[in-house]
Amino acid sequence: MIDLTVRIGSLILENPVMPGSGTFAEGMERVIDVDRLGAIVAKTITPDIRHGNPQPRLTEVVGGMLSSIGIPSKGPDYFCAETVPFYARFKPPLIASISASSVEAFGKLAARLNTPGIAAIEVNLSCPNLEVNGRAFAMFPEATRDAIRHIKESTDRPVWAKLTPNVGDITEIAVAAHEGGADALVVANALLGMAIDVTTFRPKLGNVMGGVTGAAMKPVILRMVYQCAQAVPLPIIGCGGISSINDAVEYMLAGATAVQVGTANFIHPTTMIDIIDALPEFLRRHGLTRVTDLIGTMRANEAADPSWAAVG
Amino acid sequence: MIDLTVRIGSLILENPVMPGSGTFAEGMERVIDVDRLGAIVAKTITPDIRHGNPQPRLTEVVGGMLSSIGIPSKGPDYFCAETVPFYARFKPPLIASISASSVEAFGKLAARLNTPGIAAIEVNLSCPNLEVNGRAFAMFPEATRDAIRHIKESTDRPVWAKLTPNVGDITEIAVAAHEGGADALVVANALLGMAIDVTTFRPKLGNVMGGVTGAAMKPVILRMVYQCAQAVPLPIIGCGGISSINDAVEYMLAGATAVQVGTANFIHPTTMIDIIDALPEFLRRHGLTRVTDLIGTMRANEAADPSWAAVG
Amino acid sequence: MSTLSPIQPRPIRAEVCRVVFNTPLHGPYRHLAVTASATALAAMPGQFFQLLCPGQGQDRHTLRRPMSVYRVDHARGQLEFLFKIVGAGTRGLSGLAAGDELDIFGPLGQGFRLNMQWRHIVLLGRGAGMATLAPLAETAIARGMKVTAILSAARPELAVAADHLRAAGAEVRIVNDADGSAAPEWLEPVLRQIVTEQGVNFIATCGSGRLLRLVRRLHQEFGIDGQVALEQPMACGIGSCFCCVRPFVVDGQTIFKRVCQEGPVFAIQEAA
Amino acid sequence: MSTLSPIQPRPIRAEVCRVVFNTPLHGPYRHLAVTASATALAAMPGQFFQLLCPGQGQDRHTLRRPMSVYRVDHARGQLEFLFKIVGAGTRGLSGLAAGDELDIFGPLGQGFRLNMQWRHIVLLGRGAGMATLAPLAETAIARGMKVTAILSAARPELAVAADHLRAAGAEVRIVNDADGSAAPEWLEPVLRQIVTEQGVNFIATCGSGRLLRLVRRLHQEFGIDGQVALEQPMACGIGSCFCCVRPFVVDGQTIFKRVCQEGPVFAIQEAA
Ligand SMILES: Cc1cc2nc3c(=O)[nH]c(=O)nc-3n(C[C@H](O)[C@H](O)[C@H](O)COP(=O)(O)OP(=O)(O)OC[C@H]3O[C@@H](n4cnc5c(N)ncnc54)[C@H](O)[C@@H]3O)c2cc1C
Ligand SMILES: Cc1cc2nc3c(=O)[nH]c(=O)nc-3n(C[C@H](O)[C@H](O)[C@H](O)COP(=O)(O)OP(=O)(O)OC[C@H]3O[C@@H](n4cnc5c(N)ncnc54)[C@H](O)[C@@H]3O)c2cc1C
Ligand SMILES: Cc1cc2nc3c(=O)[nH]c(=O)nc-3n(C[C@H](O)[C@H](O)[C@H](O)COP(=O)(O)O)c2cc1C
Ligand SMILES: Cc1cc2nc3c(=O)[nH]c(=O)nc-3n(C[C@H](O)[C@H](O)[C@H](O)COP(=O)(O)O)c2cc1C
Ligand code: FES
Ligand code: FES
Repeated sequence: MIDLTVRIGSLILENPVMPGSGTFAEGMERVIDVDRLGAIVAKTITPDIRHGNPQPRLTEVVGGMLSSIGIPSKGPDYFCAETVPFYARFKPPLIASISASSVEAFGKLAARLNTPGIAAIEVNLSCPNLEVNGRAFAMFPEATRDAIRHIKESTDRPVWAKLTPNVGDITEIAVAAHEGGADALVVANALLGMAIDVTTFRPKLGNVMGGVTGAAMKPVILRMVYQCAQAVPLPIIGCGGISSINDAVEYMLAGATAVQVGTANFIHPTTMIDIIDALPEFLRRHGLTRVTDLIGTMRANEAADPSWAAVG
Repeated sequence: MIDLTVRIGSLILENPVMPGSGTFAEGMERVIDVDRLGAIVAKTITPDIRHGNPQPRLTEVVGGMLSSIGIPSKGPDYFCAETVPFYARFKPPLIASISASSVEAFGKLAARLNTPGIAAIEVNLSCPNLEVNGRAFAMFPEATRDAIRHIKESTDRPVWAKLTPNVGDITEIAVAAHEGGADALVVANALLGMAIDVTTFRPKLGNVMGGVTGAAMKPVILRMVYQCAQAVPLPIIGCGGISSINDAVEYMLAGATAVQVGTANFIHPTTMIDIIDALPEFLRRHGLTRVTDLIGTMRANEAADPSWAAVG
Repeated sequence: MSTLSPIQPRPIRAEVCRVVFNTPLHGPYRHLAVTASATALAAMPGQFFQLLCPGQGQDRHTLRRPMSVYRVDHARGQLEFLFKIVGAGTRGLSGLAAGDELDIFGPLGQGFRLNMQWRHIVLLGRGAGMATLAPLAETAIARGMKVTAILSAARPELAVAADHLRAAGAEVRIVNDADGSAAPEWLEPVLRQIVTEQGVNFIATCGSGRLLRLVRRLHQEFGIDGQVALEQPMACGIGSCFCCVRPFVVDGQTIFKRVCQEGPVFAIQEAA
Repeated sequence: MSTLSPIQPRPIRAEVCRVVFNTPLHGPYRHLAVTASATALAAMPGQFFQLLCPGQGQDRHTLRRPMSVYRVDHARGQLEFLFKIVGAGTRGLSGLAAGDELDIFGPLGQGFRLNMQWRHIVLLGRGAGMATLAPLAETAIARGMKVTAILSAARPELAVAADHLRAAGAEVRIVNDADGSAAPEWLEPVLRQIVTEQGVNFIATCGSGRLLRLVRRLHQEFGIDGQVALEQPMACGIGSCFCCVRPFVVDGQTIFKRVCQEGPVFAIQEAA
């Protein structure tokens, strides 16, 4: 028997695979068997109602996409009245994702979500901290710690801190989130990028800058997951460019306990199910019985010497 | 007449295209007409003689490569005795690239290179600062400022500060390099990444982590060039994923005065010449006469509304 | 799904199909057919699929490409697309040969809504936009409606789907830029004449902002129902990503709707 | 170049060639020929090209792939490669058809160094490694040397280039894992017998660490010259990137050399 369950703090998931926030929505139950997911992560909501960023919101880049959606949000009332009941039909735990522009607002929003049907709260720390310098909370250890601490005081749900990769040393932020009381880390959101149309000399995104996501970012985010896993004892949910069983395993070997699939959902809508389907066979092939046997087991001191080298 | 010359501080280049350090070496004169380049940037040297990192040093990633060479170096004596005379045969100015593990050592190495045949010194600030915390100089504003200032005091050559993209806010570092007296910025070196072989559970690089380079990184580095161009009045040399005339132009529109081509040299060895060949026609098509007309002229406030939208 | 929702929405699938033919038409157009499952063949006029276009040579693209259903051939179990080669994705599509695989995801979005009372409908399409309108002709004619199709193109020989529409029983008119007949000054009187002389219940349009505005004027003046199929760059195609939004005016307020989910077909009065 | 260097090194070019044929051989092997310029046709045995393998389907790779010159057909102006399909790049190569384009970059590296005094040389190659050694047979035979080629493979029918080598006039022996004849215990005595009975001036090897060590032993014992063609993942292929280094023992010291530049052919005594 192969055991795919993983434990994220107090929460036990049937398997380690879930969508990245904002890359999965109502309607996907028409495509895949949602009950098979490890968890459902909802799109980030903000305290207020927002339309999101101007168009165009999307352009393609090598190995991925560049998008700037700007968190359109119908607010917590809609979320509790519509989204939570919608997902209540499905077995996997629902993770709410929240964003706010001050520590105070973060706490209030988390408190508002203390309603049945929400299993954990993922804190999207990539949003601008308007009280301090307008830059993302997760670019600064103190802001990260304060936000997480205040949210922890405002809810009894497990709190996952979703970090931004737009930092010099992600471990400083990981440590701060841990100190703030985070139950898990999600590593990471999108790298900030831009693109210019050389015919019109205009930015390709209405917002000029946006997030680069997809396969191209995998090596960078994987490295951050590895660094965080060395730095803090928290479960880590890896997220960045995962599009296959191999990518998911790579993240777990680097130290992730679970994984989120984002952009790949748009390319192969069954990616998450395909990964879940392939995991038992992968484990069997390696003589393992539990998916947790993969976590952090990269053999770091034995770099691959290409086996095909003519000189053995 | 189309004018391709650009000015990097006191240095005038015939055109804005040059190789990224470490991606061009003796031997390329057998492939391309080296005299046509805007400048020649040599591989980074260190004060000591170094073998570089263990193997494997290379793996492929989506849209680019992941490598960990570790700056093998034959030291400044070899450089002055062999490399400088070798490139003296060619017209373009030679830019020496230097790396060291302390502010002191940086200054000494720069002083050692006060020899004819070296037109400017590029400072590779991605190397670990062993005196402080073993992390790259260019991750910290103070270390950047100190190193550049000390180098400026040690040489009368123009000094280019090559920044690392592994930071939260690249403009802080750009400002520090400017304060230290840098004559130009090179934005940027490689993003740190890693990859794991899911068959053997071993890291794919001998050094575990390495630099991700190539087309996949372009949106991220382009964004940094744009941010730096807003933050400091220095000429910026854009470097990251440039593989075509369009990429080069995109960087100049974002604010770069010149560009460096790295990984693309490995894929299409004539990339630099192809870009130089294509620039005049590009400018003509846009009714421009000087390549400098491109610098920073992105129309930031007019995001591209897809021209093909059914609703005009 | 743990419990059934009251009205079971139709399933949507990503499936790997076989190419039956991929015929070059005039100019940059191609006519592509694949064998598909019953799920895919349930596609309605105005709905679309997200095609996983293969790469070709040094072209590299990542996302799927949206393509309207051009025709459903229930007898043969085939789904047909008509596309224009414009970039990497459609270049890749154009390289497909009979027997090759193509991964399609759909059917997606809200198609045209036909009212069974209508007697005469007009299809007003420009360029590849006509590919989106074409299946409407078959459906409407099968229900006894008269269909007039006005095909707008840069040059007359570039008009899309003319033969197909004629064969389906539509009255086809081709207008073009070359002789000026596609210009609004010329087209609007023609259309007004059709409206006043023949009576028109409904106009569907796709492929041009000018045509959209023309249909809106006729809607406002004569109360003719109108629907427009819109386009927008898409990532997911199924409402998850909010990349494909466009502004719409609802009750005097501008709101964003997802072209892939609330559309691609919208009532003419709301499309801003 | 401003001034000429004393000995003008040969030029290296990236050029887009036409595929003449791309023939499936036994198992995973393919034989590929392209028309090429005089620059490319100047390639010497042991030199290689960096091929810009096309992408195929969802395969995505970025870098060129190194491939040894298998044969230069001066009469037809063709360059030939023999390759094994192992991953994305070689899969892409295998999809090329006559008339397709292929961008090749070379000739690169240092080839085998033949001494005109030699009378008998042995080629000892495993798998696709034999493709690298094959052109040496033609050159040596043209210079009146005797060539014995020992082809090592998993199974006898997987031996590479046997017919080609026979046609060139080499004496071909096939050893394999299936019957144990490729094992060092079996192969070493056979080789020693050839050395002692026939006299051997030179052994070239490629494709296996065990064969390399075997040749080194014979070099040490009998003073037979030996050269080995090594492989290493490559980015630039021309000495710029230092990705392809391997450790070598020179004067008792381990130093790194670039396989693409100082190699791919190295003297047997220095290859660590
Ligand atoms: C719902 C929907 C249905 C569609 N149905 C059809 C159809 O039936 N037949 C058809 O031919 N096309 C249709 N399209 C358009 C089609 O999706 C695009 O042409 C396609 O995505 C272009 O991909 P590409 O990779 O070839 O071009 P890209 O490389 O993405 O773009 C190349 C160039 O073409 C431009 N371009 C991109 N999209 C379009 C477009 N829609 N029209 C004109 N220029 C464009 C880009 O701005 C760029 O300059 C539809 C679009 C949508 C949203
Ligand atoms: C100088 C030189 C000359 C060469 N000449 C030839 C030749 O004449 N004929 C030929 O068939 N090959 C030759 N090779 C090997 C060839 O370059 C590789 O097989 C090729 O790069 C693999 O590319 P890929 O994208 O198909 O596989 P990748 O996707 O890069 O790799 C797929 C799998 O194959 C493994 N692999 C990669 N390279 C090799 C290799 N060299 N041998 C066995 N397994 C490998 C990888 O580790 C991986 O597991 C040569 C290599 C060098 C360095
Ligand atoms: C279109 C789009 C919308 C996203 N929206 C959100 C969001 O609302 N909240 C959030 O935390 N992350 C959001 N993300 C980030 C993803 O959850 C994920 O972190 C990122 O895409 C990296 O994973 P990937 O490379 O697998 O796509 C979004 C990403 C995309 C592409
Ligand atoms: C193999 C390799 C070696 C490099 N060596 C150096 C180096 O010695 N010094 C340096 O400053 N940058 C070095 N770089 C970084 C490049 O100069 C360049 O900044 C980086 O590759 C990004 O550009 P690209 O995306 O065009 O490759 C190296 C990059 C590669 C791929
Ligand atoms: S394309 Fe994703 S919401 Fe429409
Ligand atoms: S492959 Fe670049 S130095 Fe050998």
